[in-house]
Amino acid sequence: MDLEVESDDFVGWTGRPIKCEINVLSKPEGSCIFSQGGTVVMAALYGPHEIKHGKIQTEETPAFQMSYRSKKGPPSNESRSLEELIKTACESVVFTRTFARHELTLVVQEMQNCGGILSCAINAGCLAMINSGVDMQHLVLAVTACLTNDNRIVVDPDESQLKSAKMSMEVAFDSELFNVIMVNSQGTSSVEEYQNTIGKCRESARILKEYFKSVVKKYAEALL
Amino acid sequence: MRDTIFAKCDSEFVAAAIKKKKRLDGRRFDELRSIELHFGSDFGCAYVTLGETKVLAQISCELSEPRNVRKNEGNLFVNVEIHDMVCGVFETGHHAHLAVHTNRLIEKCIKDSRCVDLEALCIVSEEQAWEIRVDVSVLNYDGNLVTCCSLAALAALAHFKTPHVTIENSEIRIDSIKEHEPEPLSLHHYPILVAFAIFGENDDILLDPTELEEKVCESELVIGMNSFNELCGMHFSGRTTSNRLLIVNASRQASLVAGELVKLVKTKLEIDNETRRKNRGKSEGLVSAIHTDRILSASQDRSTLRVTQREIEETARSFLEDRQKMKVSEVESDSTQIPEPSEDMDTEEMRPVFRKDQKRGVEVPPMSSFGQDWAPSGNRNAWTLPNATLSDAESDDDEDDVDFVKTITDEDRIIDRIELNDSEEEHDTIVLQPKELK
Amino acid sequence: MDLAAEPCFNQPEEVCKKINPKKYLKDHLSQGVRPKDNRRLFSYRSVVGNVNFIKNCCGSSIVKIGSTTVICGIKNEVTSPSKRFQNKGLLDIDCKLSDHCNVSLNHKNRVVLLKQCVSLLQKLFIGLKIVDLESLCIAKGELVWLLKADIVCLDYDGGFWDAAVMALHLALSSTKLPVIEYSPENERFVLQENTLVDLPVGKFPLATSFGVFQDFVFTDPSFEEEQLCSSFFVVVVQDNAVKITQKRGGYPISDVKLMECINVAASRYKIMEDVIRAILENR
Amino acid sequence: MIDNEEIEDMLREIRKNEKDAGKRISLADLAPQGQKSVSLYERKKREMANRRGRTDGRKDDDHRPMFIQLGTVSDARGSCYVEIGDTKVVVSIRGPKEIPNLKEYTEMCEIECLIEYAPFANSPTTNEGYMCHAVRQALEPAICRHEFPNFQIAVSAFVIEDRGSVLSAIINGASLALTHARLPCFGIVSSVIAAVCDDRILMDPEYEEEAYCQAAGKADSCGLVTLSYMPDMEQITFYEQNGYLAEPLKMVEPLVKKCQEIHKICIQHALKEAKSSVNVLAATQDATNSVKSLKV
Repeated sequence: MDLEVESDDFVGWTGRPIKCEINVLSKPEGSCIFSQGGTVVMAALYGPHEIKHGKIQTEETPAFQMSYRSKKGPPSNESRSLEELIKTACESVVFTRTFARHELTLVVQEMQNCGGILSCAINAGCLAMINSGVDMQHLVLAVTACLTNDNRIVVDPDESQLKSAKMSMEVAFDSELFNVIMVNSQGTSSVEEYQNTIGKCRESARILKEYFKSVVKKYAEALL
Repeated sequence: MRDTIFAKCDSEFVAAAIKKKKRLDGRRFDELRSIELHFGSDFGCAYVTLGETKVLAQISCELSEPRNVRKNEGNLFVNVEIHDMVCGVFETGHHAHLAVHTNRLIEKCIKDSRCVDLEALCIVSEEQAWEIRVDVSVLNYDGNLVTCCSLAALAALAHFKTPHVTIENSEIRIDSIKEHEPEPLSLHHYPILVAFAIFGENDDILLDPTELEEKVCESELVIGMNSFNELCGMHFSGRTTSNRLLIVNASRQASLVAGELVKLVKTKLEIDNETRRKNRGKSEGLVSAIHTDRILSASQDRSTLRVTQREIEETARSFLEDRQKMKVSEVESDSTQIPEPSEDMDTEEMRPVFRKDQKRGVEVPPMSSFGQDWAPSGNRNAWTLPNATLSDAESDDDEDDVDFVKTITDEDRIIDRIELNDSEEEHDTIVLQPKELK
Repeated sequence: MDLAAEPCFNQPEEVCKKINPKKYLKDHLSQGVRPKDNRRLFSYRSVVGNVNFIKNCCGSSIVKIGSTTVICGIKNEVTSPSKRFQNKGLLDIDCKLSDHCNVSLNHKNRVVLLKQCVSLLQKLFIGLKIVDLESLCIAKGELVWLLKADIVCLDYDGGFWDAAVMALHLALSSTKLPVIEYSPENERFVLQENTLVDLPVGKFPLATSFGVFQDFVFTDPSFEEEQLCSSFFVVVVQDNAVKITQKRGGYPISDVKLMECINVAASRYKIMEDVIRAILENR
Repeated sequence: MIDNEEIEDMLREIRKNEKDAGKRISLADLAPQGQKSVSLYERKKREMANRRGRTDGRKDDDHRPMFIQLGTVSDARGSCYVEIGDTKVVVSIRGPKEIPNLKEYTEMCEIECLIEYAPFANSPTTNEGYMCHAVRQALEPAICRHEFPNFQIAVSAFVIEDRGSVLSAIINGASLALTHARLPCFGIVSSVIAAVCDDRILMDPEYEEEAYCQAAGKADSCGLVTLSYMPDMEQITFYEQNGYLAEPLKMVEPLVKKCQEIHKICIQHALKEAKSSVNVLAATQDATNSVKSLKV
């Protein structure tokens, strides 16, 4: 669904154009391909399946497995840290108590990386979960923002802006009260600038929520 | 989700259909599924969809010492990655076999057929040479992984450009894309693997088998052909066959298909260079792979066999109505195979047994549809956007699908009231919400 | 001496703690007090530090936050630099929990805890240029210092990240490297005798980790509290500039609480800077 | 802003560097030209011969200053931090606990010992396995093991810096940690190491002296003697010597005397700690009483 061409309630979105398609793959329960500007990510959620033999489900073993696969060669440290961040963001969303001795597996494949891959991956993961119909407490909406040297807040920057930015931040909000689930920021910024950036991220998250709703509406209509 | 187990009646059903020269998804025997090829924004990235099988290939290069076996040659490394969830987590045997098998075949097709000119990769012999790494990651598997992977790898190799290297007094400097135009890889020829499934006594050769056909077929034949009709690899596994002609027919078909696929790669490459020339080397890349104008419902365009209980009743009901209306007895014979069209399906005038239903996952094409030539997948029977003109059949059943669901209050969440004797005070047991326990 | 080790159930408090630790912690937090040493929600444990007490390391430090003791030792070696960054020295940071510490930490989250801590330290000290790697360069392209920093936790009682950042900064700012020059006559590098030069290090980054438990947020969680927290919110501050903030999933916290934490961390920076200066002074 | 390739590239460089350790340039060969590079062995041999005194100005039989602090590790049952000169060791005792997958009934309690060197400490002269064995033997007679059948006591030592006589530091630390852990013992074990060269007995050897005696050949007739002694019961719990010595048993007398001196220091520290903990107990006791009286 093309974003900026759609109806007016996305007019506030200052980030890169978003396109997404749901239910792309046949094997997984829920899948989606999601693109923000040049960054394209494909997420596939394999529904509650039995835990592979050998791994008994104790209290701590999370019922949510996550694997982020970069497209270039062996997994590097960076892709492993990305994997952890996505896992923590998406894990708090799913009602894992409902299926005993089963687990969900979310596979995110990096198709094209032009900056802001973390928030793109989290949004794709959320859409895949919606598509798979697993029961979720709330949606997770991720936004990347950066503070340029002349203290301008840019939402959803691309690679070049990210490199030259003073501070970059990735925030994941929940869709009810827009509380912060995950925040990961680096670079120098004063406390007020930090507060403004988070405020700006929250607004664009609200718009993103509208976009998610419209995608689901369109998909539901087509399905009936 | 467990791997889809194919029941015995499935396989018999497929074999019977094949005997009648029909394939479940309506394709002719010598027909490929729909192919989409997209190039990424960075060089050397290709995304291929062959029906439901989706593969992404990415090439990356690194400066390193050449192997001491071949001093003045670069190095090529091919690796096919299949996530264990893609083809069923419990089919450990199958999964390992599939990954190893595909890996071996792709390596034979790309590396051993020496399609990449390795001498050109060498910069300073014995010291520095390019090491090309081909990473193929499988996104979705629905049969015929071999053609998909080899096509993706080949397209990525053709699309890849190594950065320009300047050498000043034995010190090697890699120039960024801005200073020097990167140079493409030099490819001798364009090999492609074409897979066939062989069925039955009279050895029907099925091109581009789906997962179901692959599981059910007696033997598999993979033929590596390049665009100059040279054979560069063959793999035959399964039941032995004495019919020598089979291999000859198959390779003739393979050369046709290979030529067609290479033409596709070249045209797509041309389009990509065109877009890059237009906007200064930048291209939208894989974003174009996202079709926002369609939504695949169960994303099984040709899932003739995946019929849910509800559909069977409805189709049966509408089938009975048609029969009462016509009061004709000759339709009696095929009432047993409800989803499968009747035998005399070649005759044109046979009016459609079932209403071609847009909405449901099941695509039960009417007889006449076989004549048409095959339209690319996903468009014909996928659901168009709501704003497109909807036939009246769907509009009537929109109202009754939203029915009032009882709201659950705290009251009926209480399991039971425990009547304690008067010595202890009254206790209500309330079921705790999972959120409070977090 | 840890009397609570034996499961003595005579005190009612012990019984409640064993049966439902979450409720035990929740009641304490709702009163605005912490279970073990009844600190306030936003109060800290005492910080003790010492520098340069290991002779054969070029820089070393020990930091004790409450009863969490962390030792950092830095050894110096000489190697050839990487091809891409010819004039940059190398700094290898490694964290380790000695078998000495709390045995009940199950192995898995010990490994994850260390990996995340190492990546935070790398991001902070190398990414945000607190240690200037160019100053580690002896001869461009040929010879460069490699500093091996090992952070070992002797006694684990929560707050490992704060102690690790402080220990590494103290160790780095107390390192002394000999001067190495190229002597043309015997065309090899020569180490000048007893000429020890301090390593230039940026300002002190203060890391404070907040425990998030249901909707309570409190600073400097001890080991018991840490086990019950659903996630942690780490803020690294350098004289009221926010350097790094990390919150990895878990219970979502509201925006107001987030900013409250950051202000608390920023306000504490002044005091901690004097503490650090005092420690470095009396070496 | 952070660029991850720089960090990634640096990590790759460090890994590569670790792999080809042979090619590494060690600091020693950068030493200035003037100092003739002399191996440690010859240098120490010359010093030993000329009988003037030891490198750090100590006389032959005086012991380096010893610093003892009890209760440094909060979550161990008993712990002690010992410093002998520059050697720094932290020892902690984990209370008697069941032996995992116990085979048969063990009448006496087992002592399980683990010695760990810090990554930045220099490599140990004697290997850790041997030292663990020595510590276990030294402590076995001291603890009333018959009171804990089928149980084991875990002694774990962490060596922060090793400037000689680590083993004696660990044994002293462990026995003091036992008192801090309030485990029933027959007495406090104190131990000392001496390096013997021809007829000179060097009490509490430095790191180089220890290395020299280890490496000494047959001709030099010198070696290392370790002795751990329990003055209350006048028993030697562990005596061990290695190297080539002229008259072996002559060394026991001076070492025992030295052990008694060290024992006095240990007793003082143990008593000090006991007194302070008694005060603490008394204080908490009347605090709880006052709170109770308040309530009533």
